[in-house]
Amino acid sequence: MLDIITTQWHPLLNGLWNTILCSLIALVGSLIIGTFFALLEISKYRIVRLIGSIYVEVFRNIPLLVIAMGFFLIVPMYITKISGFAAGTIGLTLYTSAFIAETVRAGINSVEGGQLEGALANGLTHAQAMRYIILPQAFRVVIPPLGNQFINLVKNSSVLAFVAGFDLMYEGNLIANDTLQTMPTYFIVGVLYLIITLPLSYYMRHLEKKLA
Amino acid sequence: MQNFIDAYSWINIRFLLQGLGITIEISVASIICSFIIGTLLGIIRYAKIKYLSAIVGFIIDLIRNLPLLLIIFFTYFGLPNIGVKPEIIPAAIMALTVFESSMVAEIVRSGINSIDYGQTEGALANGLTKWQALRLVVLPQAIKNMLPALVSQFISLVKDTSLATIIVLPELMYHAQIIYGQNTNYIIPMFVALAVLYFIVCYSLSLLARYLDKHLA
Amino acid sequence: MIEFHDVQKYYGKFHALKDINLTINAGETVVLIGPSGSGKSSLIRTINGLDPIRDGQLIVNGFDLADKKTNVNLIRKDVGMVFQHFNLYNNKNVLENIMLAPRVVLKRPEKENRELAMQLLEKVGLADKADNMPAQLSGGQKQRIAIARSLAMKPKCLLFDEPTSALDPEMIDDVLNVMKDIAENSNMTMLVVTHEMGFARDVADRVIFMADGRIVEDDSTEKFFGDQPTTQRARDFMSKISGH
Amino acid sequence: MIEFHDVQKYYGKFHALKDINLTINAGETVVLIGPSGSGKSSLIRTINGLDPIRDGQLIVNGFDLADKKTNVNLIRKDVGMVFQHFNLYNNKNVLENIMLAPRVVLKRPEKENRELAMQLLEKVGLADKADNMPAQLSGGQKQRIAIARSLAMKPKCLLFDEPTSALDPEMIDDVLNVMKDIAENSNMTMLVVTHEMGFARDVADRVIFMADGRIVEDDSTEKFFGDQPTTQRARDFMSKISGH
Amino acid sequence: SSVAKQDVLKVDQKNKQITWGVKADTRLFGLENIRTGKLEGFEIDLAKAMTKEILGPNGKAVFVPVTSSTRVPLLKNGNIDAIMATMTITPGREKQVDFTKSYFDAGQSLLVKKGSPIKNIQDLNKPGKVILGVSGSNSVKNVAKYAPKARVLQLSDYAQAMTALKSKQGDALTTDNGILYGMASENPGYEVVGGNFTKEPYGIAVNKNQAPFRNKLNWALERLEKNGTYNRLLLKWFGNVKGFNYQEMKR
Ligand SMILES: Nc1ncnc2c1ncn2[C@@H]1O[C@H](COP(=O)(O)OP(=O)(O)OP(=O)(O)O)[C@@H](O)[C@H]1O
Ligand SMILES: Nc1ncnc2c1ncn2[C@@H]1O[C@H](COP(=O)(O)OP(=O)(O)OP(=O)(O)O)[C@@H](O)[C@H]1O
Ligand SMILES: [Mg+2]
Ligand SMILES: [Mg+2]
Repeated sequence: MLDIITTQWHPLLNGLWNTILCSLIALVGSLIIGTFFALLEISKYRIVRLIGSIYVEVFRNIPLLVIAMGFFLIVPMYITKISGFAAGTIGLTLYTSAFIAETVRAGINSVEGGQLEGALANGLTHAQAMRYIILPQAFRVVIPPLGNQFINLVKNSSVLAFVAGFDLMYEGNLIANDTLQTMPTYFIVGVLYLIITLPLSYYMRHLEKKLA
Repeated sequence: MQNFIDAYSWINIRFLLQGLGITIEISVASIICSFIIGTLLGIIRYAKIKYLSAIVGFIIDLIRNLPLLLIIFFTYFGLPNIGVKPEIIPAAIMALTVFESSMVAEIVRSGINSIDYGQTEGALANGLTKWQALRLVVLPQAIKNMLPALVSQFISLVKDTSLATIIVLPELMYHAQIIYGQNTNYIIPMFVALAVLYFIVCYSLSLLARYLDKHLA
Repeated sequence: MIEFHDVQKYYGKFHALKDINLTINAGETVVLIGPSGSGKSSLIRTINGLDPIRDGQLIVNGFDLADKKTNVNLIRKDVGMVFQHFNLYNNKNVLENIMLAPRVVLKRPEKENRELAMQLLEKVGLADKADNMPAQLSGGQKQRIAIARSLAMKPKCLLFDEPTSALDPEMIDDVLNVMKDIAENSNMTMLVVTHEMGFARDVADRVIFMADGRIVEDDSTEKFFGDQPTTQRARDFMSKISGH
Repeated sequence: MIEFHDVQKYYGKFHALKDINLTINAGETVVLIGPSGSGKSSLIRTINGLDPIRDGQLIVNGFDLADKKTNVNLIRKDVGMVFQHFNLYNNKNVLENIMLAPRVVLKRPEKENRELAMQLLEKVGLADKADNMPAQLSGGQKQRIAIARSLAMKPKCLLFDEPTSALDPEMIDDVLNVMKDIAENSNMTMLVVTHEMGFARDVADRVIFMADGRIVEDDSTEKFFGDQPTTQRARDFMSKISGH
Repeated sequence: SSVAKQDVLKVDQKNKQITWGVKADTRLFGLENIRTGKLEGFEIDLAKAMTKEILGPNGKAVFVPVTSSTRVPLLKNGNIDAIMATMTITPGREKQVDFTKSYFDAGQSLLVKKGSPIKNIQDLNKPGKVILGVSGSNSVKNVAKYAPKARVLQLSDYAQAMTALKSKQGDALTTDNGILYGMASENPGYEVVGGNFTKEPYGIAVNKNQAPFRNKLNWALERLEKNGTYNRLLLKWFGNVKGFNYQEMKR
């Protein structure tokens, strides 16, 4: 096991970096897109709500691997060249955004109706009430579930391994195949994932307690 | 287009559906196991039993924070080191159960916490013990509250079964790979078929959840 | 100021307000009472367009609320509302609660906005709580902040929906005193749903009694409390709530 | 029946109950009043062990609550409690709410259990609601069901924590009447936190006034309402809440 | 573990069966027939023949499908006795497992779109060139040697790599020529170029310290080569592959 670390630290670190990078990009992207579709889902207009829920249902009911493969293999045939990292990250972003939309929507619904009414009666428009009062409170409520989504996102970034995205799992697979020391390699890979996700999940639990 | 027509020959579709059968079989088994085990673990965490809750919590955290792919590896290849040598299907069910139970445990814990503590106090003051209050009053309400989260988790579980192709579990994804192993031109038709089949299964699950949500009210 | 003409309101099939005819003049203070479910909240909430009406005409401050083209935001600028459960913005401190709407709706300059907010805090006796979050206040304090928040918009009219019924008894007077002050020392039009009969007797110009979605009595305060109410319904109700 | 000897209670560092000494005899009806935060709920909740005490001795029905070895479940069988927010089991209908504890705790035979439950529903005037879910009841109805649920355990003692302060005014009497009936027509020991002075005057044997975690007054009802309360604190408080 | 101490040959002879780890998704070598559910391919036939050779006519070959990720752990855990799954003999791998002598001498080549400027491996040795391969195969390691300036993308299976080539994710696809010719025949717009630039000898992998078993496998292989069975299987599976010179591979 030690020899894997001493001889393979370079690809491992490279993989770790790509995993972190992909996760961060996908996090920001899926937060924005997810919030957008959450707002569509609670719109007054039926047709807008329908668009929102079709998006969410499609992306959350298809395996991430299929989505990422779609971007990697099909998009370049018809639209534009795209690297495995980019294809995987986009796929992960869209996939996660569907879950985030659901989470944010639940958060908005959990803010008591009185807050919206108070703001409306105070003269704010619906949009202003959303922006200044409802969304800030909704986000506070959804921080713990969002944290869990983020942890899932980090783990799901291992889909990059299937589209040659040079992430941690990809490098791990290569090392395992190369050295044939499968278990030790995946053990190290597991520890590296835990280094990202464990602190995150403890921080989330801490936040959850603080906000409760 | 010809590729699609060839790829969707009846014999291929039948083979895909066989894979789907295994996917569903594994999913159902894992859902049942992880619901039972996850609920128990969630209750243990909620109950704050000395040492036990902390230990269970630590293990749950460890498992929750690892990619499922690694859990599958560790279950299938690690268990033989302690003398258990599971077949592929039991191994896949075990791995999924281990992973999903830890997710379910968290859902159960926060589901119980979401029930107004007044319900517990009412039951205690009424003479029920802590466990009776939990079992008869709090848990039934919590389960209704957790239903959406549980269903999302089980939808993930169904999709996650595809990761077990890595240990050559003959489920849907693996069967698709075998089909496009015959002819590389079948790959895109197969991915389209995968998207449709998984969507149908997962979406039916969320419809079921919506139905239950309405009728349990 | 406020005119109801044959207003009908439904929740789905449920007929919540029936044939409402009512005029409230500028500067009047009107108290609205009636049993639970009689439609008091429904009535008051139609006035600033929180709930829509089905039929009839409802003119508030010159705007017709029955008309779909009316911009309710324009009405709400001039019609403040105070709720039973305060509905302070939980994510903002006291000062921000008061200053938000004038800033984003009226675009009032920041300095002027802050000065007015501090004056209002002074008026409701809570100048020292300017930096507190709502969660750090008692119910009575929250409600006084909610009143200050409404006043900051300089409305022509204030609606109160059971402003004291979620309060501990010893905090009720603080809130009622603020309301009395507004009623007596400004030209505000006020419509108050409350069971505080002492308050009604002291400051109301008129008392309206509702039951089953209808206005059953509409008397001057002297008449309502001096003689007894005209209808049996109102008399029964009064005897039930007296003392609580 | 209930004896406090130098009881101290803390929430973390906060000293919530200070030097409580109090004896309540079997069959007595005692009303407990005091400003918000004075410790009334804390005191009442220690009696059936919902909140633990730090120091002193608390003997309820012969059991010592300060002793960790005491099985609180045995105490709770004989000490019922009614909460401000009812805390009915949301997942069970009215009849099941009443029958659950006797069935699983006392193992009362099903037939007898149902008969008693129906009798109690009759007594609180809600026999027709047996199959309703709690969500389908008004506040006053919920509270009467909560009382019936407590009575079904045939307790020796009943604790009430502001049973009417979450209710609409016209529903308060229904609940108070049920409570009066119990106080007058049974040998129940009752400890009631309430601001309903009419109720206190009519049925209480004693009135206890608390402030800042201490018992400040402990008078007979005649003394408390007849002369004025002894302390200035209590007099101030009484003048503030009178009329609401 | 206990597996290491057992003499696999003795156990297998007693049970009258050998458990082989084989490919189930690779055409020509080991692919599941979806009509029958049986595995088919050169390696499957060869493994069957070797089993009979070693255990006699009643000997049974049991097949366990493996992937490049699972084959070695399965071997080490004793789930399988031997790996025959297009596994190239390399010095690095010999540290972990023992190989028999080669049973198939594949050569590594390139698949490109017809008309591509790329004619051989040297054309790929430039910055910006991307070579596609399948993860876990030895061929991708070789490319790194022959074309160090190119970038290598490793995908999970041949079909994905082929599709990635079609969607221009790479300039060429490299792997063993037998597989490349198979893919070229399905995709008329593509051709194999540059000849074989390495030898890829496939070996059967067994656990360390199983010399008797390995020797027996070598012995069986030689017997099959001598009695013509080997050539017959070669003809059966590679005789019809366009562009593939099976004559050269005869033993
Ligand atoms: N959103 C709603 N959907 C359906 N019915 C409603 C809704 N809001 C109120 N109602 C019904 O309309 C009737 C009038 O309700 P409203 O809240 O106006 O009464 P109220 O006089 O304010 O009562 P309270 O004193 O309890 O506040 C009631 O029967 C109530 O159940
Ligand atoms: N769980 C708790 N943790 C910390 N402090 C608490 C807790 N419960 C009550 N307190 C504090 O203890 C004091 C007494 O509270 P208690 O609820 O007994 O008052 P009360 O007299 O019942 O008031 P009210 O009339 O508002 O119900 C208060 O200052 C309160 O803030
Ligand atoms: Mg109302
Ligand atoms: Mg209290």
